[in-house]
Amino acid sequence: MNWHSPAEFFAMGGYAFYVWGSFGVTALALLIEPLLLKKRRSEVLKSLKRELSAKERSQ
Amino acid sequence: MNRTGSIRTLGAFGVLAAVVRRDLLLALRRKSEVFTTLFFFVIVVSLFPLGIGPELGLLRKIAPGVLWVAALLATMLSLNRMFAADYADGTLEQMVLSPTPLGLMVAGKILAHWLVSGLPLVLIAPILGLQFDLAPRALVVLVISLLLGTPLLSMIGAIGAALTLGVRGGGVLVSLLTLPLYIPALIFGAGAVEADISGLGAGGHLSLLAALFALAVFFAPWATTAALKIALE
Amino acid sequence: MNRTGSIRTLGAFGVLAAVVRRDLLLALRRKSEVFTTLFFFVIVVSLFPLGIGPELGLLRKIAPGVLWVAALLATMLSLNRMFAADYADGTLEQMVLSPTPLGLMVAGKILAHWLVSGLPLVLIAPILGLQFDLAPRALVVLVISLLLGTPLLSMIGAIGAALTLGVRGGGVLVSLLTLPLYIPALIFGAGAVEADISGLGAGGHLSLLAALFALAVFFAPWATTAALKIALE
Amino acid sequence: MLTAIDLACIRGDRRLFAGLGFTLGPGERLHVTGENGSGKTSLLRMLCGLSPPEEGEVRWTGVAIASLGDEYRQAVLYLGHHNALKEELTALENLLTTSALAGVALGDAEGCEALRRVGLAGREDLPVRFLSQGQKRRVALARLLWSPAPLWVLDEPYVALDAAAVGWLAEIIGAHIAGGGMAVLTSHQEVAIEGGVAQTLRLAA
Amino acid sequence: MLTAIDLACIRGDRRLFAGLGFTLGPGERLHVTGENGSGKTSLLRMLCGLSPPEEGEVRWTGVAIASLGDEYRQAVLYLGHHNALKEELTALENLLTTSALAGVALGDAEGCEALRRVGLAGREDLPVRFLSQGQKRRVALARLLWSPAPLWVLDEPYVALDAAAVGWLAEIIGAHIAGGGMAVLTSHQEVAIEGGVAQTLRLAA
Amino acid sequence: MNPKLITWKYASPPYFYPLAGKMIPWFALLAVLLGIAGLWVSFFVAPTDAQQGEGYRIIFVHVGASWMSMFLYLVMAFWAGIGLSFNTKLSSMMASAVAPTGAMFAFLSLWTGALWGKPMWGTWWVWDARLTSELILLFLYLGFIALQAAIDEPRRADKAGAIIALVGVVNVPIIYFSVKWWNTLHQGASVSLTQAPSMAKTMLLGMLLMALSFWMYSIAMVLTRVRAIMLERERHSDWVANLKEVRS
Ligand code: HEM
Ligand SMILES: Nc1ncnc2c1ncn2[C@@H]1O[C@H](COP(=O)(O)OP(=O)(O)OP(=O)(O)O)[C@@H](O)[C@H]1O
Ligand SMILES: Nc1ncnc2c1ncn2[C@@H]1O[C@H](COP(=O)(O)OP(=O)(O)OP(=O)(O)O)[C@@H](O)[C@H]1O
Ligand SMILES: [Mg+2]
Ligand SMILES: [Mg+2]
Repeated sequence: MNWHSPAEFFAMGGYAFYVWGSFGVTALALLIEPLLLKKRRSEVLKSLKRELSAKERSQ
Repeated sequence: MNRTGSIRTLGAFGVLAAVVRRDLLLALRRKSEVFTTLFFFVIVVSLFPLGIGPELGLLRKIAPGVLWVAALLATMLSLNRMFAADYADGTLEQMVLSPTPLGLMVAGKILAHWLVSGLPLVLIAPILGLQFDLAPRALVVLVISLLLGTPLLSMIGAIGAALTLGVRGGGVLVSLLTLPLYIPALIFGAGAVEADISGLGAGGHLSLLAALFALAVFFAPWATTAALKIALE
Repeated sequence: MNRTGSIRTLGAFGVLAAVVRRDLLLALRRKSEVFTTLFFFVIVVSLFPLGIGPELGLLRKIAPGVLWVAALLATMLSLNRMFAADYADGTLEQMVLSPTPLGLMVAGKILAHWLVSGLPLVLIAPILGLQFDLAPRALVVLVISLLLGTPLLSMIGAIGAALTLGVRGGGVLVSLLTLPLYIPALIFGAGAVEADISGLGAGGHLSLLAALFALAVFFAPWATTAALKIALE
Repeated sequence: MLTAIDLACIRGDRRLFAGLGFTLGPGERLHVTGENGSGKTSLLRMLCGLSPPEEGEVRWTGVAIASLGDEYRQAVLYLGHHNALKEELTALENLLTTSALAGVALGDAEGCEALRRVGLAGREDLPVRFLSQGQKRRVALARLLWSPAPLWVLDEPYVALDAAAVGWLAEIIGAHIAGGGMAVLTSHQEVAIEGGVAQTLRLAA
Repeated sequence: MLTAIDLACIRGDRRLFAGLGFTLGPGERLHVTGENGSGKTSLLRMLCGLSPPEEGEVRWTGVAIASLGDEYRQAVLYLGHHNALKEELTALENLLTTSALAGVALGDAEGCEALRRVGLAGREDLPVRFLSQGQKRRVALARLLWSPAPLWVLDEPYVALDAAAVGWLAEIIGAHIAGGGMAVLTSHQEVAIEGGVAQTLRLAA
Repeated sequence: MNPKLITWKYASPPYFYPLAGKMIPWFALLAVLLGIAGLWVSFFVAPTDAQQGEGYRIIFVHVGASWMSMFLYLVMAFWAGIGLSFNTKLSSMMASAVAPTGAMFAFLSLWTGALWGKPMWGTWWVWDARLTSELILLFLYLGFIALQAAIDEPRRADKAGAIIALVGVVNVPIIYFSVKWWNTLHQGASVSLTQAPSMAKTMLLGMLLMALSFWMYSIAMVLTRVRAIMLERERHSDWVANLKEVRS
């Protein structure tokens, strides 16, 4: 084990900004993408449902 | 149809807002548009190291000039679409025939142009500055100079864009007309950043830039309006 | 009317010649066009000393890069008019419907584009090179590199121009598509001049440029033709 | 009241017309006819103030339009050979913005209603680029429905329209004139408009 | 002989037509009618091979046009809503280059003769930009006069033309058909063409 | 059943849509598990680097992201090419679905590289061959995305995108070598990316685990996106209308 305390872990030997900046932004990007995709999907589904019910009403 | 009563008429600023809104809407609709001026800027800036070579010392020296020239070219490239489409499809005739003063609508179009083409450049410039290894203070000066400079470029550009309307092949002509007019903005803008880098203080250059800006606010809409009317005659 | 007998039909090369002739005629008619690409080139090149400052040593170092970047931007600016007008007014439909292979007409249009936008740059470049204090041998290398490089730029650009047809706001999009593809031409072109200046010999760079040129001759008309057909569907 | 006095038009080395004059009062319409290239479009653009006449003067309520400015522009609606549509905007957006340019604030509901009336129900949100030639013309014409301008200047309004659309357009123009409006129009098609007083002006080629 | 088999056209989410078929032989003409937006232009572009049909096939002398290529393009003359004119070039230059694109080498004399016939004598050397709307259309139509193509596909050829011009255009089309040619045309105006066999295809909106 | 139909069965949206739906959770799960393992190795197993201290740990995201950005470009061009030559809708949709994820990894490669460069080289950016070509790769992705976004007829967007993707793929090696040569010609050895030859086994393991995790993640994302694209494009077909997520 390289670390003796959480503080040391987070300090990353003085490279905290760079290491956490890299991992953080990467994690953020990998989290945002699925969320955006989920939103995209639910938007399509919503408009599909709206269209379908409009069609059924007109029939 | 009942054409009285219920119809509200728009005040001058209502029309101005409508013009700005419409142009922003158009820019969003042509989805790529907002981003492409920006990317053009980024790509042009990146071309220089490729053409010149990767020495950081040399690059740092030319950075203010390169960034400003690229901003100027990016603005200029987007000038074409300021009035050309409106002219081609007859919207401009409708604007001239509108009861609202044309100058106001022109101001709206210039504002929209800056929001779409100028502002994004200001926001991305610091990152590009980092690629050229500029110091943080120089970056701040860069942003301020662009914040004053890009609206100036839009205003001057509007005159050129209006003058070249209907002059076929105007796409390149517009650059011929506006680039010389852009030179003071370039000199003071890039000069401010350089002055800061070499420790001379950017204040003088920036205030000259501000003066140019004020001048253009009064002058450009008027000149553009005149040019538009001529184009339609 | 008698529609038989007397009518001659044109062979493939007759049509190619007709396309080139028409485009040159149009360029001459829109008088400004031939000169404006050129002036754009000249102005961009001259902007740098203004943005960067007058040290000759520095300028000499950046000269090949600046000249090549300017050539690239000037070519790119003129790409818009390669097909856009033909698309808007229906001429492109007529070309697609022509019995002559479209690839041939595309080749004609690329040739015309180079004659109007590329060749003048090659001719004026040595004069601009002198302003940056380049040595005579470097000037010769510059001209050769541009002579190989500008047709390459026209060919690659044709693909981008065809792809962005009818895509409104394509004016800037085309630069986003083509500028990255231009980079090898830029590197070898500017590299040739720099190599010559630093005494390394420009041969390697120039032969790579020639190889790219040969590749593009085969590839570009095909891709452009495909893109044009897609645009019209 | 629109008065044209002794108008002349020169294009290049051609004198298209000279000494042309007429008076158009409320409830009247003027049909400008003539062969291709006889100067109809040129005349209409002059009447709107888009191009200055070589000689003579156009007056609105007795005053030269050059000195009226905004006041006159408020009174005129011009529809030219071009449709003044943005291909990327939808039909509704186009209608709302052209109206806004003319100083008329339309809401979405009024816009949709107008589009429905010109037969574009269901296509309000389609970018105009996708519409057919006739449908584009209809979008441009939808402006007429809410326009408060008393003087309509219409250059070949029927072009590209199908027979049914020509029918209702003629009705709309008729109603406008019957309501005290004025219209100047050109057309190569013979279309009967009901109501109002008709004048005809023939331009010789 | 032009055969359309079971053509379908989808635009966006609209099915404009489906199962459309016809056969057009020498000496026949096909009038495509229908309201604005019913798909006439879309059909005509399909027939020329400009856009591929969603379903079905267009055949020329029994062979699918997709596999014919140049041979078919040589046989077709298409005139769309657009005039395909360059505004900066003169009427004559425009005519000569469009003909060249279609593979026909016209001399100045033949070009002038054609322009004279469409009523543009004296305007041969005027840039097209200066011409009136109807005159522009005439320049585009002048191409018909020397075209060796047996199949003419004309989308609203009469638009913007004055009555006299509509008259001679109908005659020219009639003569082409009487000479064993074929024509597919659309028009919202009723124009009588003499000679040949007429078919009508009505597209429902 | 017609043999051609069988071969193409899974290449048609109505069949592929539910299939993809079933696969997504598995790839997502794999991505998470591999990611956790990778992070564990990266932070708690791999030793501190002798020269770079803890700063080197950026390698664990940086290399994976860089690899994915390049690999995904090939995948995108491959599907675009298939779509263009065989006119298969699904292939083109795949190409459009890959692009944003690829662009994201290209961005991450640049970002993490820049954050690494500052402590190691003292500058955020140098105009080195690998860095420059990665930047251009991002531009190529963005060009593809912007072009497709600017065209609203999907079929046309597919084909136009395919052409630029293919032209780009021809250019990527050209760009890479031109940039490399350009750089080495001028520069001595002021900047060199070559890493220590004897890399600790655990470091390699961490890199591989993270890269695999990114790979599984990409598959999951691309499949999710392609499903959304299918729904958007085929909104008026019966199979979409009969989906239970639409019906409910
Ligand atoms: C913005 C800056 C950077 C960019 C765009 C970048 C880009 C890349 C790319 C594209 C690769 C994969 C290519 C290949 O494997 O050949 C890569 C791998 C790598 N990079 Fe970077 N990099 C950057 C900065 C750095 C820095 C600062 C370091 C370390 C000091 C670094 C170290 C590495 C290492 C060790 C690899 C793995 C090489 C291998 O095993 O193949 N990179 N980088
Ligand atoms: N520079 C010029 N030199 C010579 N003639 C010119 C010039 N500019 C315009 N013209 C002529 O002026 C006339 C302009 O006509 P205008 O467009 O007003 O016609 P119009 O009556 O609207 O015709 P249409 O029915 O075809 O629309 C045309 O006959 C044109 O040829
Ligand atoms: N993306 C789309 N979504 C929905 N409808 C579309 C789309 N693109 C085109 N359309 C419709 O397809 C039709 C195209 O018709 P086309 O241009 O062929 O008509 P036309 O018969 O030539 O009409 P006109 O007489 O007006 O020239 C129009 O009704 C148009 O609204
Ligand atoms: Mg007219
Ligand atoms: Mg039509």
